[in-house]
Amino acid sequence: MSDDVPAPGPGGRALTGSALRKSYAGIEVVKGVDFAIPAGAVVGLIGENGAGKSTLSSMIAGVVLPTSGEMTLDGESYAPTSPSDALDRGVALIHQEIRMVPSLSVAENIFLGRLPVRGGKVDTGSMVRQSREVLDLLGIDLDPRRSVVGLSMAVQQSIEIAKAISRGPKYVIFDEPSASLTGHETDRVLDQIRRMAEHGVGVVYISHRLEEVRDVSSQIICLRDGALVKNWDRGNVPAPEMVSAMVGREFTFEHQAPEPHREDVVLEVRGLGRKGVFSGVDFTVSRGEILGVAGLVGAGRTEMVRTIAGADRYDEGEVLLEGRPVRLDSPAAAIAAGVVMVPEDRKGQGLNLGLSSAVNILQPWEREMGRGRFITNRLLNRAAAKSRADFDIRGSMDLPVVRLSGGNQQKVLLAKWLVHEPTVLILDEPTRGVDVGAKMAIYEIIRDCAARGVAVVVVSSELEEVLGLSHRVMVMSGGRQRGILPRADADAETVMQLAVPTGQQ
Amino acid sequence: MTTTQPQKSPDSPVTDPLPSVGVGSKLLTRLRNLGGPVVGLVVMVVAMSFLSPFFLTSRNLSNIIAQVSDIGIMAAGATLVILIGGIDLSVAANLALTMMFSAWLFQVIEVPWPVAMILGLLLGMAVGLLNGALTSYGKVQAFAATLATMSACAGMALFITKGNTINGFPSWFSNLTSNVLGSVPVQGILLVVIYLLIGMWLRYRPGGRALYAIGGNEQAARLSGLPVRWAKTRVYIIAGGLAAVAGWVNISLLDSAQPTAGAGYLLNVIAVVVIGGASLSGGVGSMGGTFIGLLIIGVLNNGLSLLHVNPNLQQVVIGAVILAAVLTDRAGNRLRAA
Amino acid sequence: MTTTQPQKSPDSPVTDPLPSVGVGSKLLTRLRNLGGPVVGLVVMVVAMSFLSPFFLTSRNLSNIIAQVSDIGIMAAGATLVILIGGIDLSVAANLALTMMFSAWLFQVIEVPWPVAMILGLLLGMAVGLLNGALTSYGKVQAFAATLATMSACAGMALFITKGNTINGFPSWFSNLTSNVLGSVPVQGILLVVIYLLIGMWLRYRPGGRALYAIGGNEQAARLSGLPVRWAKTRVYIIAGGLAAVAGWVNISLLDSAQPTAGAGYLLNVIAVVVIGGASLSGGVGSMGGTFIGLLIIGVLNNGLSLLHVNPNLQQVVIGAVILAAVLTDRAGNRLRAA
Amino acid sequence: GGSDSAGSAGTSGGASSAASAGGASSDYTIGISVADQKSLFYIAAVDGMKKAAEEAGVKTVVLSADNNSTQQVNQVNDLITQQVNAIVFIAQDATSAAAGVRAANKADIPVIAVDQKPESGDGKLATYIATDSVKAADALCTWMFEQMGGSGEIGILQGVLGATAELQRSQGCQQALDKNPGISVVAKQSANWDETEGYKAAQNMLQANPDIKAIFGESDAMAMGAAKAAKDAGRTIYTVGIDGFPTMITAIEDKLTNATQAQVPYVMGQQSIKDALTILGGGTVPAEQYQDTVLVTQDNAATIDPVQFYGPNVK
Ligand SMILES: Nc1ncnc2c1ncn2[C@@H]1O[C@H](COP(=O)(O)OP(=O)(O)OP(=O)(O)O)[C@@H](O)[C@H]1O
Ligand SMILES: Nc1ncnc2c1ncn2[C@@H]1O[C@H](COP(=O)(O)OP(=O)(O)OP(=O)(O)O)[C@@H](O)[C@H]1O
Ligand SMILES: [Mg+2]
Ligand SMILES: [Mg+2]
Repeated sequence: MSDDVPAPGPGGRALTGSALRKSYAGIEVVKGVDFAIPAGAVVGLIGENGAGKSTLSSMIAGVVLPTSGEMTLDGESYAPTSPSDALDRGVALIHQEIRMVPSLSVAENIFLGRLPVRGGKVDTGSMVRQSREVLDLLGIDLDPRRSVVGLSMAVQQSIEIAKAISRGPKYVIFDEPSASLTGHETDRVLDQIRRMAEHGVGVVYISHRLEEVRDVSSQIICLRDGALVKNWDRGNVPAPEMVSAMVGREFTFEHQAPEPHREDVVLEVRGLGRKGVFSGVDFTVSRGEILGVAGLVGAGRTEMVRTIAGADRYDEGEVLLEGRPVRLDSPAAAIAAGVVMVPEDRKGQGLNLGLSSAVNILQPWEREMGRGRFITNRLLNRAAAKSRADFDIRGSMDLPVVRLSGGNQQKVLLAKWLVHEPTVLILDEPTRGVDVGAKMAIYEIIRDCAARGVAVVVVSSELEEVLGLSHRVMVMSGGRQRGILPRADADAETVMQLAVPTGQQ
Repeated sequence: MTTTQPQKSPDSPVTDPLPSVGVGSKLLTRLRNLGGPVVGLVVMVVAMSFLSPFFLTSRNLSNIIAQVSDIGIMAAGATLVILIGGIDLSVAANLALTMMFSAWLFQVIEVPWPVAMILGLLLGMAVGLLNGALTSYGKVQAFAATLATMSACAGMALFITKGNTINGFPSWFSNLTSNVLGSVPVQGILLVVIYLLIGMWLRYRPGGRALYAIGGNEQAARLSGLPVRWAKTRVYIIAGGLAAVAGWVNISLLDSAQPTAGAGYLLNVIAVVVIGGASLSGGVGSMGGTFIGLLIIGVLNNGLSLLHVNPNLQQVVIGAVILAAVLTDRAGNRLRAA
Repeated sequence: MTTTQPQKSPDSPVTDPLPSVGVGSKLLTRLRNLGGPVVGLVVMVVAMSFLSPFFLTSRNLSNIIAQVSDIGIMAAGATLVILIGGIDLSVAANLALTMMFSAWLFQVIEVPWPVAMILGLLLGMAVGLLNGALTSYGKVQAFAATLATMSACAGMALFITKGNTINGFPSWFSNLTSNVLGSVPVQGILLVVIYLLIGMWLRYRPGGRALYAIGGNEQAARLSGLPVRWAKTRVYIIAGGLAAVAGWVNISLLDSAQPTAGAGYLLNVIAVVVIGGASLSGGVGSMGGTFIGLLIIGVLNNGLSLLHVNPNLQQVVIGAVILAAVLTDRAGNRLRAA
Repeated sequence: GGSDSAGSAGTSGGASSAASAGGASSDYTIGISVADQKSLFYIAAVDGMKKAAEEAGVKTVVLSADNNSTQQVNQVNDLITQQVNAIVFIAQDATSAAAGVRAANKADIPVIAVDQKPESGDGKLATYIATDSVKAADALCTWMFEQMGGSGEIGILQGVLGATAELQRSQGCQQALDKNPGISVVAKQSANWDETEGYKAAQNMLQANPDIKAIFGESDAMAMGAAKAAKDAGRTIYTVGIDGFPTMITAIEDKLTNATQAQVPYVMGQQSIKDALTILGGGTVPAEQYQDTVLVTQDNAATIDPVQFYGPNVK
């Protein structure tokens, strides 16, 4: 395999690793990987969920220690034992799971660990100024002095990126930076990455959106089951080729959900709004229909669907279910009425990381299962086995979910809400961090649900996803509904035109 | 919302949490899951049996159970509170208040004793309800809310009788705890029954299992349709009720109700739960663990007595043992803290 | 250009965590940020001034400051510990231990008093180091670790002199706290200086700011390259050192070192921090807040004395006031608990 | 003058008789259960017991309950488990006294109660050796009122509210107050037996009551705190305490504070062991033996040797 290692970049500087291995409890998850990240290059790193991408990056960034293997940085030996070690050597990681300090301001989060000091004091002025500069580069219009509490996932992710960029690293790993970004923001991130590479920074770019990987990479490596299986020394690899390297087989997608029963309106939302967040939302979803919701980051989509699912209150408007007005003032009430939501933030709001997949999946349904009997592990495992098969969850159902790879966690989250067929299924970024194969499987599941008569609302920042799945597409911007397009009229351009806030160039 | 979910650092050693398949090894696995504390307990018991000829007598073992029962009953409630990520500082003061209230009803108002007991129980639950309402509906930090009720309960307990002790309870009642059923004291049986009931509730019933979900990730629990606020409130009510039950045991044991009863219990109660492996950040803990923690404290106090350790040095030894127990459990803690 | 203008949702007011630009409104903003507790304090002070003619005398106000100074100095350390999401139960026992140790060195070993004081300070810091090492390197829960050291310290404090009090310190030392600089007692000045220094450190120095990051999201702090473990250990060392300093104040005040000193302080110390708005889950709190909490407790205790409230009822009143203070702060808490 | 109550009568005779009666006394083990080993009173009592036991050549087992009455009952049970021959019992409070005595009675082990006694009367004591706290407080307060000239305002620093000693000392002073209508209590505050808390509480009392003439501390520590608070506030008032600790006696000599009622725990401790041996030897002892306290004032402080009250270990 070592002859596959790409040549070092200009000047011969590179971050390399040889025979890197990592085992957890005797199970090897990274199996002797050799790699080289030449300075000035963008190395795309692809692989299925659980292939070991994050583990490999964590080893490079000093977050976890390799079980064995060696690394070099610009020719010198490199064995970081902590993230600060790695940062000192100029190696930064943008972690897959966003980690913000809620009590600090945006600027302080960006400068966490290296606050600028002037005259013995933290130099707030220059910190805010520099933060604003990087945020501007990424196209984020955000006051660096505000607290990060309440910022959407997308904004937080952008802050993470700003944080890494502002450190001026020599090597930087982006572990799925675009997972909750729309195309618009992603483009800016990719621009930044290209610019960094031009300045001689070595970049690793991990993503399940293969188009992005193609777009930005100058070389691509592919992991499967912890081993490096493929290594292209160019970026424009055709997607099917990448997919077959990742999955180890060919596969096809594309199949449409049947036309919905337009006359059977299941969910009707009239003039829904919450002061200062969103207002005037009107739409209907029929039996078997998939309504996509598109918009830019911060358009208010998450807030809107959370309200419908009873997670947040609303100040105006009403929600009708099968023609009857309902008051869904708590998630419990919504679930009882058959309205379920898969939240966008799986760690914060979706899963209980310390508990097993089986327990997580069956959490909402325990009351029902427990009627007149004890909930035993056997009962849970039996019930969860079906979800596992349906969703192809890799990893034992007894393991705490924290130990599953990101994509598999997402599948657990989906499985949780489809144990019983809902009346209305709301999905907020259902494929965040999910690999192509799993993504197709999830699409299939969503379509099947619709085909069986469930009314589905899908919020997604991936335009192709919204366009590909939905019967109709609703576009939001600035907390307002800009229009609902039938599939025939919905194309990327029309949607984007509506999504960009008016009065703004 | 910002993600602040505490996450286990990926480099922590991972022990296999999968239960083994064999039926016989089930108990063993469960014990192993309890980890360090069990080892600590076993070591202590073995050491004590060698060091003191009196230790392994049935009378002494039954003493140990009897001795820990009041703290144990309160610790059962505290386990639940700690599981949901809360804390109940009022539990010991609540014990004193309910004791004085029942005793006052009985002696001054001349309410029949069983009725006075029940009214005391209700008062304990009402204090719990107040704690629960303040923390889950009022969004006050549990520490602050229960500190306030602790102070208020302690004051009221003193106020009822101006600090005086009340004696002269029905003799059948004081005899209850003098009775021994086949060498197990009655309050020991009460203790075990309470632990079994709550343990099964936590393990097998949705209501109990919900506490792990709430303690682990409250947001996710709410979005899963769990009635989070009510579930939390209920836990405080149970803890308050159990404080009153521990008060019954105390009255029966001493045939008296003093307003300063339980003054030193608070830290012991919480310590028992924490030594038993529960995490104060919620979501981690079990009745089995707390029971082990309780036995460790019980055997320790008993053992130090039997061995005639200098009373002032006993506290040093207790400190060291607590540390040893939690240090051996450290790997486990790290895992469970995930 | 895309707008991602952050919108403040009305039910969770987001306060600006960085100082606003206006110079004049700076103090006002800061006070407003402290929220409920300040309102509570102001209401109490106004009420007291009407209820007792003695309250607003400069002598009484200086008494209040003097009375809270020992608890206040410990609370400064406790604020730091609570900020990083820890807790230090050993602080009051550490005070007793360092007092007895210094006094013993001075009287029995005949070490010069200033040297004995410094050695006491070092012992306090060593206890803190042990706490810190156990929690951050040993990964023991702070509650369990400091419970163990608390027990050990309390036992050793008694052991050193077998329970005896030590008197007869140099007169210059006891005179220190009898001196009043322009109606402010010396220990009050010490208190204020400590609060200002730590407050500025927390607000303006990277080392202090790091505590917010660690308490708010330890993983994030670690991944950002902060020396998390050392930063946490250092905080416990500071808290231990401040316990020793509070011990100095105590010795000077009474010209005596008793092994049971500070027995009732622990909950007070933590209460002061929590009333001041800090969150026990870490990441939230400030020296200003703790100072307000300290004044609330000080004014409350002083006021209850001045007003001749029945001693049994005083605790009930204290409970009610704590609740009132934190309930007015509830909206703030909600935000900060996020 | 009230220093008429000095001395502890009729104890020296018992010692020699017990020692001589117990030829096989070295086989005996005497269990000692004490409320705590933090307060000097209990430390001195246990010192006295150990001293007497050592002289008589018997073994002792000392258990301290750390101020927890339930734990103390547990420890009595632990002593019974260890099959001690007699139990000397310094109860945390009347409550644990009753339950502890009942348990010992059940096991047929004689109980010598020191300082505390079961309230409800059930349970049989071999003997009861105690300070009459009510009487001591009464005499002390009466003395203080005389010094004040029979009229004026006073403050009271209470111990831990609800503790038996607190209740009895409050009661004793109340008796004296009933006899002195000219005296009014203008402030009452608990300082939990603690010197620092006593200092702070007294500071507030002095502040709110410019005319206060005296403060009664229910323990020496609190009285000392009050005395220092008065001194720091530049006020001259009477401060008195109960206990008779060496530091207090020195403070009286130094005219910092005015008086204390000295208890004699060391003597009481010795007495208890001697009584135990007498009982085990088949002898009899009186059912109740009250030890009088000694009023120490600035007049007699110089002549008092605290070792006679508290033994050589208490300084
Ligand atoms: N702390 C851990 N303990 C045990 N197993 C782990 C741990 N962390 C990761 N794993 C396992 O290691 C494997 C690789 O995980 P990793 O997170 O590196 O995958 P990934 O390629 O980043 O996947 P994704 O695309 O889903 O993020 C997975 O099977 C995962 O379950
Ligand atoms: N609790 C909150 N407090 C303050 N502002 C909030 C809160 N929650 C969301 N916001 C803000 O409200 C706006 C709408 O957010 P929302 O998450 O609904 O947008 P979205 O269209 O779903 O975008 P995304 O793709 O980022 O999820 C964002 O600017 C966000 O920062
Ligand atoms: Mg990953
Ligand atoms: Mg969203």
